[in-house]
Amino acid sequence: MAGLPYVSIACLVAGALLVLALAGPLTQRRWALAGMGLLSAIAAAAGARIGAGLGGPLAVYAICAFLVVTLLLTPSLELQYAQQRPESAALLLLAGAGTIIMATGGDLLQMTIGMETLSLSSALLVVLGRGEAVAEAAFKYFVLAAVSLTALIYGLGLIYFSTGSIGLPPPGSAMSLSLLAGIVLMSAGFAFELALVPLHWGALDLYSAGSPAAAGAVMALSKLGAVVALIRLVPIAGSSYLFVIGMLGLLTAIWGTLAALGQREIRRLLAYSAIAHAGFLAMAIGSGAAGASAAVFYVIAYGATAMLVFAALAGAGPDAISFAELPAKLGLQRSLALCIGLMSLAGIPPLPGFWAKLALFGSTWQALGPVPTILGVAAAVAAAVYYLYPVPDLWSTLRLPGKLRLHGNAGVLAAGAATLLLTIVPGYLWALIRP
Amino acid sequence: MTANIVVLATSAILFSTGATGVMLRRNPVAMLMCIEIMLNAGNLVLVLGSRARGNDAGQAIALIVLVIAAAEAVVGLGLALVLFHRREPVDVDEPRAVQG
Amino acid sequence: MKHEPGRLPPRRLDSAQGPVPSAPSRLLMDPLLGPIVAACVVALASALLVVLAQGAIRAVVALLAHSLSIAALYALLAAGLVAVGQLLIYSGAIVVVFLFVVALLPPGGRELHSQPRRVVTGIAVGAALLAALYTGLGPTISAQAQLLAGPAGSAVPSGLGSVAGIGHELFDADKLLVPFELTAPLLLVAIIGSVALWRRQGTP
Amino acid sequence: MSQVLAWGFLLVIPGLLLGSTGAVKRPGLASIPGVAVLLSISIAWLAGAGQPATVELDNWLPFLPDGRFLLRVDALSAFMLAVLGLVAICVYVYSLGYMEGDPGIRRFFAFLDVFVGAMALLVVAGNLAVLLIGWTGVGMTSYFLISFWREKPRTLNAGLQAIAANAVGDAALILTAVVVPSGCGDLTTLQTPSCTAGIGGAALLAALLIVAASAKSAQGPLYFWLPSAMAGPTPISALIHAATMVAAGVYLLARTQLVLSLSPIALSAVAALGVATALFGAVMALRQSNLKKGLAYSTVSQLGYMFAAIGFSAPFAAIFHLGSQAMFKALLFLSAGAVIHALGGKEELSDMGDLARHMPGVRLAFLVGACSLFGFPLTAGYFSKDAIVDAGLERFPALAWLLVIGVLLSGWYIGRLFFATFHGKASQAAGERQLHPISRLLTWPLVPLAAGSVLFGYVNFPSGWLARLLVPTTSASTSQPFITGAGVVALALGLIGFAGAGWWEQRQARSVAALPRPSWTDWAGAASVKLSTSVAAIQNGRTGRYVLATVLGLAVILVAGLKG
Repeated sequence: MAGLPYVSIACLVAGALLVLALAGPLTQRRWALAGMGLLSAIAAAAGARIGAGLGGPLAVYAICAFLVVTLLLTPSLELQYAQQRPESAALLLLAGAGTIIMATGGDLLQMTIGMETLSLSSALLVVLGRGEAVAEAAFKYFVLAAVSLTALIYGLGLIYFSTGSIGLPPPGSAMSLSLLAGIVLMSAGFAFELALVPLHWGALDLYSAGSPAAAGAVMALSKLGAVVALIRLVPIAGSSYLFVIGMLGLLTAIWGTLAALGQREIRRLLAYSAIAHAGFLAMAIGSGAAGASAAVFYVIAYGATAMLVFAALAGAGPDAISFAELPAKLGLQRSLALCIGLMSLAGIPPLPGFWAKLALFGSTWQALGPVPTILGVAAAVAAAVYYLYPVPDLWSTLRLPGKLRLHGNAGVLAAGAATLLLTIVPGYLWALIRP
Repeated sequence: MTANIVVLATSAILFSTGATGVMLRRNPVAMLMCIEIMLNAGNLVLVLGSRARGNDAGQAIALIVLVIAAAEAVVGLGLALVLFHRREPVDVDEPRAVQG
Repeated sequence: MKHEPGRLPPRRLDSAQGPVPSAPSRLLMDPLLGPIVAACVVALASALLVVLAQGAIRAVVALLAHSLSIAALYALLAAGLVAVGQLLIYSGAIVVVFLFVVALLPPGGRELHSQPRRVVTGIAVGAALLAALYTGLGPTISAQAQLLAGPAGSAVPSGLGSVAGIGHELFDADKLLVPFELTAPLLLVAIIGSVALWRRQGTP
Repeated sequence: MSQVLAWGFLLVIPGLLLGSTGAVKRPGLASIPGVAVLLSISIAWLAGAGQPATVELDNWLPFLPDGRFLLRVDALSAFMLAVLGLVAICVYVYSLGYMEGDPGIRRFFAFLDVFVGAMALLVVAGNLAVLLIGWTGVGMTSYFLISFWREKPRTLNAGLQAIAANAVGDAALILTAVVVPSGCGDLTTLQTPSCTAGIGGAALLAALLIVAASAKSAQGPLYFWLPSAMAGPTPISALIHAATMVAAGVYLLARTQLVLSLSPIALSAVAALGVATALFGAVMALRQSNLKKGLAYSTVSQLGYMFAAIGFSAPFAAIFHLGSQAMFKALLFLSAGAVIHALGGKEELSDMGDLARHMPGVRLAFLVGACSLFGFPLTAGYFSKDAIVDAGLERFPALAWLLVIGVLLSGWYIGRLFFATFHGKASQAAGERQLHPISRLLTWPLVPLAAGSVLFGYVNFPSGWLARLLVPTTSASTSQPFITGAGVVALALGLIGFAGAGWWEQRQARSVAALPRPSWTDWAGAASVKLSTSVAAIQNGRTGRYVLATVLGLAVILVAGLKG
């Protein structure tokens, strides 16, 4: 069962254990905690080449990059009980390990275990946060994740029952109906993690209730893991199922966009927009081989800018934030970072979100046909209306006094650096995906 | 081997019954119990596959799934207790801080 | 793994001994059919009870019955070790934990009544799921009789479900060792989670 | 030199950095040299020093059919850069006075710099990928500048209207960039058989380009955002919403004229769209009670003339008129801005009247712009409008005569605005009005623009110099007749309209204040918010509903996957 980057997973789990073992002294020293987590994430990235197979070291690099940004945010993580900072860091590292397993697992059981690790740690990461809503959101997410886990396991059972093996069936293998049913059930389970309509409910509430740092990490990690898993699984079921996924993606994109248009609260807006992005990703996945590269490109670009947005929001408090309050709550630098992030998510060139959209629609035009593509493009450009809604208010913070401060903004800077890199040399990432 | 057919049908019905239970129940703990039924349905198919294929792997997988189910139940009950901490008895539809 | 395979699982009565009869006759000759059907009926009835029981205590008891009947079913399906695991982990641990939680809850976990509309839609959607599953499984179910009645599929190897066989599967690096090891981070998450949730509960 | 011009969009960066970081005390001052350099290089290029050139970086966006970073400098882009540079410098200087004391002045100039950079990139873009950056960039800056005064009511709404209309155009252009066959995307080779071989062929490409252009240039049903865009500061209205950005659609169609000419239906559609919008804009301009909105509808109408020229297969005429419109419309807006500034921000015609005594210079500037607009003989508008009508008489005579009739309306509406602003009686409230003194920074920029409004036509008359220069890109005919039958009629109608407006304004005590119409965009906006709220309300937070929907979703996906 080659394909799993053992070293990376071991580094992350060891990091989690270390953080827990030193929980006492680390509770007060926030930056030491972040540094320790960073060490293990960087070690995991360095070890990614060993054992990495399908999904490649690229997915591991991206996951580790998301972890790095989120770990830089742990000092400003809003917890109900501040002593639980080490637990949160450990859960974060384990969520990263789970994502790696989900994305690169050598067989379907490994991928299932990975997804379960990811979804359990996501729910826990969020429930440790401050505020009234987290328990409710985490429980909803958990129940729905459990339902999708049962779908995964039932699907796994059907695949095993039909083929006698839990390896990924080779593409083009003879399809009995029960095998197809198994693959469909499993992909539906992974689609939950992607937050595809009509399986998006739990993820939606989790994204909007969690503290920004936790929500951003959960969002970026689960999307990445789900995309890579689906890219590996869905094409096996054949072109007609690819089309079904593509259409579900279109539905999701339209749904998320419609719901986001009227939102006047930043976190809920981002949650709905995450649904819309899941739709675009599924459209790419449904476009087959050409779309797969676009989907990976999209999810990495999206993850980078989503991390930027959530890093900018981190520390703004657990309550709902209306657009008008944003500048005052965030201050100069975070407002600017939020502007850039929102513009990228809206698909304003030359930011990465725009490149991602360009990469996407060529393959959907070929595979899904003109009408879905035109509808998808319409949803994509309509997103500009809601993403850019708060931006004039944010720009008006340019009046606010403020100097560039590195302390406390490390997460913003790291995510900003990633965004900048993708802005200037998008082709480099593409070359990594598609050598 | 009509037994295979019977067991396969049973697993499908169990899966749907469990799902119906998750939909009907309003008590978080009861919801979790119904999820356990759904997990059992999946495990049953694995064991059945092991018998049909004459292959031990299915049973080994079923054992691993039992571990997953245990982890799931522990976390789920913990989260349910957090919900119960404030309200009694808990209706899962009642807390609606996140919506819209 | 938590369950030490201390003793051999009950050996299953092997139906594949002797020459393979023709398909129609074998269909009638499955000697375990009766017990399997009985276990299935119990499992289904107890599951229904879990769904419909008023009050959580009854549901837990029904879940216990369900778990036991599933364990019996495993044993009948030549999966002795899994049956033991089911007994230990499910009946012994999970259901008991459920019982504790229900007992801990203030009014015994009493449940509000569901409105009729909710019941109707719930059952309708459940039926829809069953119908969807049937689209996938129906042909298999009808084909299974033919497929498995043939000589190749019918023979259940005599060693199936032995501790040694499952051990080989679980601890062979080329088979299931990796997923087996990967349950470690999962269990770690569960441990951290339960401790952290307890601590979160304990603070004002 | 061509290389420098290709990278000219980077010239705004020093000003942007110096201005926005506060290194230069007076914001905006640092930006002017960069634009001045851009202007002088482009004029030098046009004057004969430059050769067409391209800049090419391979493999920049490898996922696109044509992912090169391709810049192209030729006569058309150099001409556009010169127009941009000239108007931009005037607007910069003007804004130094107009925005003085505004707390957001640094932000204002930063946006202005970004806009000039994006517009410069747009016109030197060699392929669709680069074009998209400039295209979306100018749209976004336009939004930020429309919503610049956030505390004023409805500015955000107006900006969102612009974003929504621009999004339609962006969508069309994104589709164009991704659906062309592999290797295609160069704007000059889009019409080659290998590039029109995809689904839909040339007709699809033409349709997408037309949609993109009409969104940017406020044509047809997508006109709505331009009048609302007047919520922004007046210098912005002059630069972005009159002279440069809104003309980008015309520029794009002129650039890709050969694609359109592969599809006769597309050409007729553009011609009809242009004529219809020209007349509609003129009628709407007659009904406005707000000075800036009147001018905005006039812009819509003039852009309609340019679209008609594209449809008449006369891209040169379109570009020629684009140049003169940039001069006289910027002049009109800046003069109007001076009036508004003097009145302390009042824009309604009812607050004006009888200003000729107080600001004779501004009145003269406005008059020059107005004359150029309706085609007073020997002004810029006279030549360029004639070129359009001439081309139309060859292809679609009926449409061309409609345009001639449109000149009557042009004369009337601009006359109405002129006389209502500077003559007529002041309203009673205006009796004790205090006029702010006008800084010289507001009046000096009017001089070059007024000169341009009068003299611009002579770049092509009688020598045909501009036409010869643009031949490689627009395949223009170089002969420019001095006088034609239709031209005389148009001239007469324009004079009648202008004079008639003056007579009408003298008779009426006050110009009729048209009520602001409820626009279908408001309705659409409210409807979309309502739809959005109802979709969001489905996420009602009930766990039971969520589980139900999830299980149903599982069943549906299962059936779809198995039966699909």
